[in-house]
Amino acid sequence: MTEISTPIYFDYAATTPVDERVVRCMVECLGRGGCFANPASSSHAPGRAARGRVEAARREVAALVGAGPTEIIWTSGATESNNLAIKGAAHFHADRGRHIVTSRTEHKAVLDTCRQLEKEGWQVSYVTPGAGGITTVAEIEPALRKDTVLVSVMYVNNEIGTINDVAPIGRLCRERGVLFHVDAAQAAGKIPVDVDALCADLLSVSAHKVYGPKGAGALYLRGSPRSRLEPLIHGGGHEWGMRSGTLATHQIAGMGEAFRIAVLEQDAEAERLRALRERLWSGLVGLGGVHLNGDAERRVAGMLNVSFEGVEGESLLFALRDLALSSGSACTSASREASYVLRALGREDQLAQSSLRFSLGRFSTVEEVDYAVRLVREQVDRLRALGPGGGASQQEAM
Amino acid sequence: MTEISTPIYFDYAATTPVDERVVRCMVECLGRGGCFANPASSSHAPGRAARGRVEAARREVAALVGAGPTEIIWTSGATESNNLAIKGAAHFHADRGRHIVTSRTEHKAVLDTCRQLEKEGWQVSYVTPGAGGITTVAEIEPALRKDTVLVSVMYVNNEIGTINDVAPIGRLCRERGVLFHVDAAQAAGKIPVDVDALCADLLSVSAHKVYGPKGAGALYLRGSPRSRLEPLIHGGGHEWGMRSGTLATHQIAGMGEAFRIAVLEQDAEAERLRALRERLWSGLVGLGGVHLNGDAERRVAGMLNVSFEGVEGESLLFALRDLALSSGSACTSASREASYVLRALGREDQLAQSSLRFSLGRFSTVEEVDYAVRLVREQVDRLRALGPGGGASQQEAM
Amino acid sequence: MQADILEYSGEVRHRFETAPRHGRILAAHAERMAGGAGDAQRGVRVEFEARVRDGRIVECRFRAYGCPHVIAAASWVAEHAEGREAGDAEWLDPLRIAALLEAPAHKLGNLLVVEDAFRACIAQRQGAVR
Amino acid sequence: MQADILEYSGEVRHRFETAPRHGRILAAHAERMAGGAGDAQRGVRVEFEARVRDGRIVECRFRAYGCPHVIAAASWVAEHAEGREAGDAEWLDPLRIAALLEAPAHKLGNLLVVEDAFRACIAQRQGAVR
Ligand SMILES: Cc1ncc(COP(=O)(O)O)c(C=O)c1O
Ligand SMILES: Cc1ncc(COP(=O)(O)O)c(C=O)c1O
Repeated sequence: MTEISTPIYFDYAATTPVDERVVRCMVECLGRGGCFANPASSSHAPGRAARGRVEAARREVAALVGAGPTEIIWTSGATESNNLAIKGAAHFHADRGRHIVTSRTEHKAVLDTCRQLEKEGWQVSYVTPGAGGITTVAEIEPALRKDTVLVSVMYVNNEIGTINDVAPIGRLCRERGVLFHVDAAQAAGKIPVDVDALCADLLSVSAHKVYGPKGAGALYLRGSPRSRLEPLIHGGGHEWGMRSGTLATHQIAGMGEAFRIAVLEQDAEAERLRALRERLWSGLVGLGGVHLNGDAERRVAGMLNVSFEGVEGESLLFALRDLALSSGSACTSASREASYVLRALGREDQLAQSSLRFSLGRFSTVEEVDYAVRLVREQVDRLRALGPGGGASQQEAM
Repeated sequence: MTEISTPIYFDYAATTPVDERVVRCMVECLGRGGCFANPASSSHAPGRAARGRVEAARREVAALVGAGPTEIIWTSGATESNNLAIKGAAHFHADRGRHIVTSRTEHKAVLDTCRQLEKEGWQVSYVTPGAGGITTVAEIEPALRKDTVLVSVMYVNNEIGTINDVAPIGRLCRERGVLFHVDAAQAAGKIPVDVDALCADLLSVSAHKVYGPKGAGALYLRGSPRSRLEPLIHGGGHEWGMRSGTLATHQIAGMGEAFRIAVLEQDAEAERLRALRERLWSGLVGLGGVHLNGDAERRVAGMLNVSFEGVEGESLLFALRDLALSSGSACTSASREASYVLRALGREDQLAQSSLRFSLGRFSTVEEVDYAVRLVREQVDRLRALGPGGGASQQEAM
Repeated sequence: MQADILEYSGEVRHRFETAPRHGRILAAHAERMAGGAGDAQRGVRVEFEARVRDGRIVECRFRAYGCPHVIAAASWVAEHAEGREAGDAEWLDPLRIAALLEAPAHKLGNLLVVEDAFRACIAQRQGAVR
Repeated sequence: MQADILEYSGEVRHRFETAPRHGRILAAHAERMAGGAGDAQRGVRVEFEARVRDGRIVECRFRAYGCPHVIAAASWVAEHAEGREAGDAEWLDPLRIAALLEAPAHKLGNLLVVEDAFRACIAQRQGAVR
């Protein structure tokens, strides 16, 4: 049996630890003895060696999403990729129309970007996902207009783990001559991602969701560098002028290695995680008054979002502090707000407020899952007993 | 005597290797055993530990520039910092005027950003630096107008290493109620930087010029978070809403450690580098027909930009391929263009084209400098002999 | 969520874990006071019960749905209510409780619900007696 | 600068390092041809000298200010000029030289200066003889 050390990490959807193989690859690009030169320093061999690493990584990332290497633009993460995709396409194609379609359950990096474009005069339609929180053509099609230039739908939702029906949306967009952006930050490395199968023109990925480093991401741009976007960050003309700034060799090499590993291991990993998730779910459901958020079938392997009747969210989190997990999305938890995703799904307030997101990953074990089940059962029982609906007091029961 | 391994790195101004102490600090934040959680994951202890690292690093970076911690906004590097400072201030204060003043020898991250604002309707005055390439109040003052909202002047020039007279420019801006931005990417860690002494409202720094990681930078914003900028990157509201995106703990912790070390060591290091640079210069000047670019006195310790009469730049670089150095700025060498900085200084074409930037750093040694001097003398002599002005042929001399 | 959200004082941790004075009271109708405030749908619901003898609270118990501060505050109030005059709520100062629990400012709203619940409890009895 | 800028073919490296046929020619005025093209201020200056006997170039030398491709091309031209008819420049094809040296497309302009310099060299003699 594995030793369990607490807190047990159940927050792989917020971020992942960097895989040891990736750490090694990053460290090779840092110190004096390593490949530390500036990849833009084409005037000397160390600079060209760094450029070589960057381009090798570009091929790995391109391979994971089925793209050509020149279609990959390095960014500082999926937040920047989403901003670059949406603002970059909107500004570049402003003459074709000023209407965008997206969904209410997108990541804030999409929603806040759309809000900014609204301030600049664009119109944005935010559709409500269908049953189980899944966005399909049925929601998107009615929202399309003659002046729609861009549709942005995430592949996998970061709070509930559901898989949207993106390929048909992509085909619809292509028919209508509308650009299609997919935020694949939570999909890459978990399920197959293929820009052609999705008919995606733009697709965002992030390294730190795939056992790579935080602060590294990429944007796929179909047809790049012939096709263009308006850059967010100017200066120096790196990345075909679409994203300037010194390329962070170690970050990019790490992302490349992480994506290389993902290509090799994601199928087996998904199978293992699915079994763990099912074990977790069957352990929790026995409590009674436990609700699964999001479709039960169309979901990535490692993610489980559950709401508990009769327990308050903050107290639940505190009672479960031996488990590192999040209520709502960690990515949005820098701001204080109830989960807008669960509200969009129509969850009543109490249940939305008492949701926990368990996200399992590469290093999760059966023992960890079993520990979690025991602890959650014990603490939910205790907190329910403390509440107004609760029975005899603890003291009197003694 | 130290062993010399070639190519010898003389391109510390393009980027520096990451200091071992910094590498250790970064690695602590990467793997499973480390502080890898998402700093935005406030719902669990690992997330709060990561946040703790981020905030400790913020204090170190703030300390190096004499700022308060909340005045430091993390970015992906000085390119982004410059974009955020200039576009962010221009957009936020658009109602106060649409005129910006900067100099012709700024980094592309400033110049290209200003060009973008010109496309959006701003007016920009690009002043030519004074004698020795140094920008002073004498150049800036005549360019100020009633509708000037921002002045942006770099502290240290990245191609020639000269130190601009920024503090008086800052005082002038304050008197006139104009915002003052300083690109301090090449100053931080080399000379003291104090936002109050400079009267700077905005100041950009980058980790990878200071033995920290590439892809990490910061923007100082006076009075933040009360004072505001329009963000470039939306989504999630990190960094008081001014820069969204998952914070890269290892990058930030590395930057913090690099800046902590710089505070302690920069004076001694500058002294050592000054001696090395003088040794290099006296070795080269004996060749004859060698010109120092930029003021001889007002310059950072480790940088020497020289032009050679009678040798062509590309051939010189190739002949000196045992030395990793750059002609023009590596940061701009992703694009093909002769040095606009030397042209702005009025260098004739041949000399501008045959310039080499030697930049020394923490790991440079006397032996490396002596090797470089020998090699440069030998190769410049050889190439001059090959040229039309050259004397007898090699063959005939035999 | 705020970075400080799970940083609780020792007092809060102790009361959250052990929940002193949690439970119900079995008492004759004449001796019993009970009341509550808040709504779980909005995140806080607190209920108090007390046994009164000779105009004084001899025993007080709480039940609470809410954050750890709410649970801790309800526990503290139940404990400190004992021995006091049944109609008295003047001693109960949410600001003082907030300070005692080292609760952040945004929790004050929740603590007011605890006060309301206690006032509802003693008001009910006052109503019953008059 | 482009990433490929310092990646030179073996041919270029060899000629750059050893500069075969570099130098001047000491010859009687009647046997000597000389000419050049380009301007160092613009980055390229190439000069050729040759000794001619019986209408053929018996010896040819170059001097060059320019990038490694220019130096290599000038060296190659000087070498291959020897033995040819003094007035002949038809064999000199810059595109072929570019291919031979594996020079990138943007270097073609520089190679044309090498051709111009050779043509200037032989033109001068033609002028002198007529
Ligand atoms: C769906 C989704 N999009 C975008 C992001 C933002 O990516 P990053 O953290 O790389 O900025 C995240 C998570 O953070 C995410 O889950
Ligand atoms: C003066 C100056 N400003 C800005 C930058 C850009 O910084 P970064 O490489 O962190 O994007 C550099 C160097 O790259 C620089 O030298």
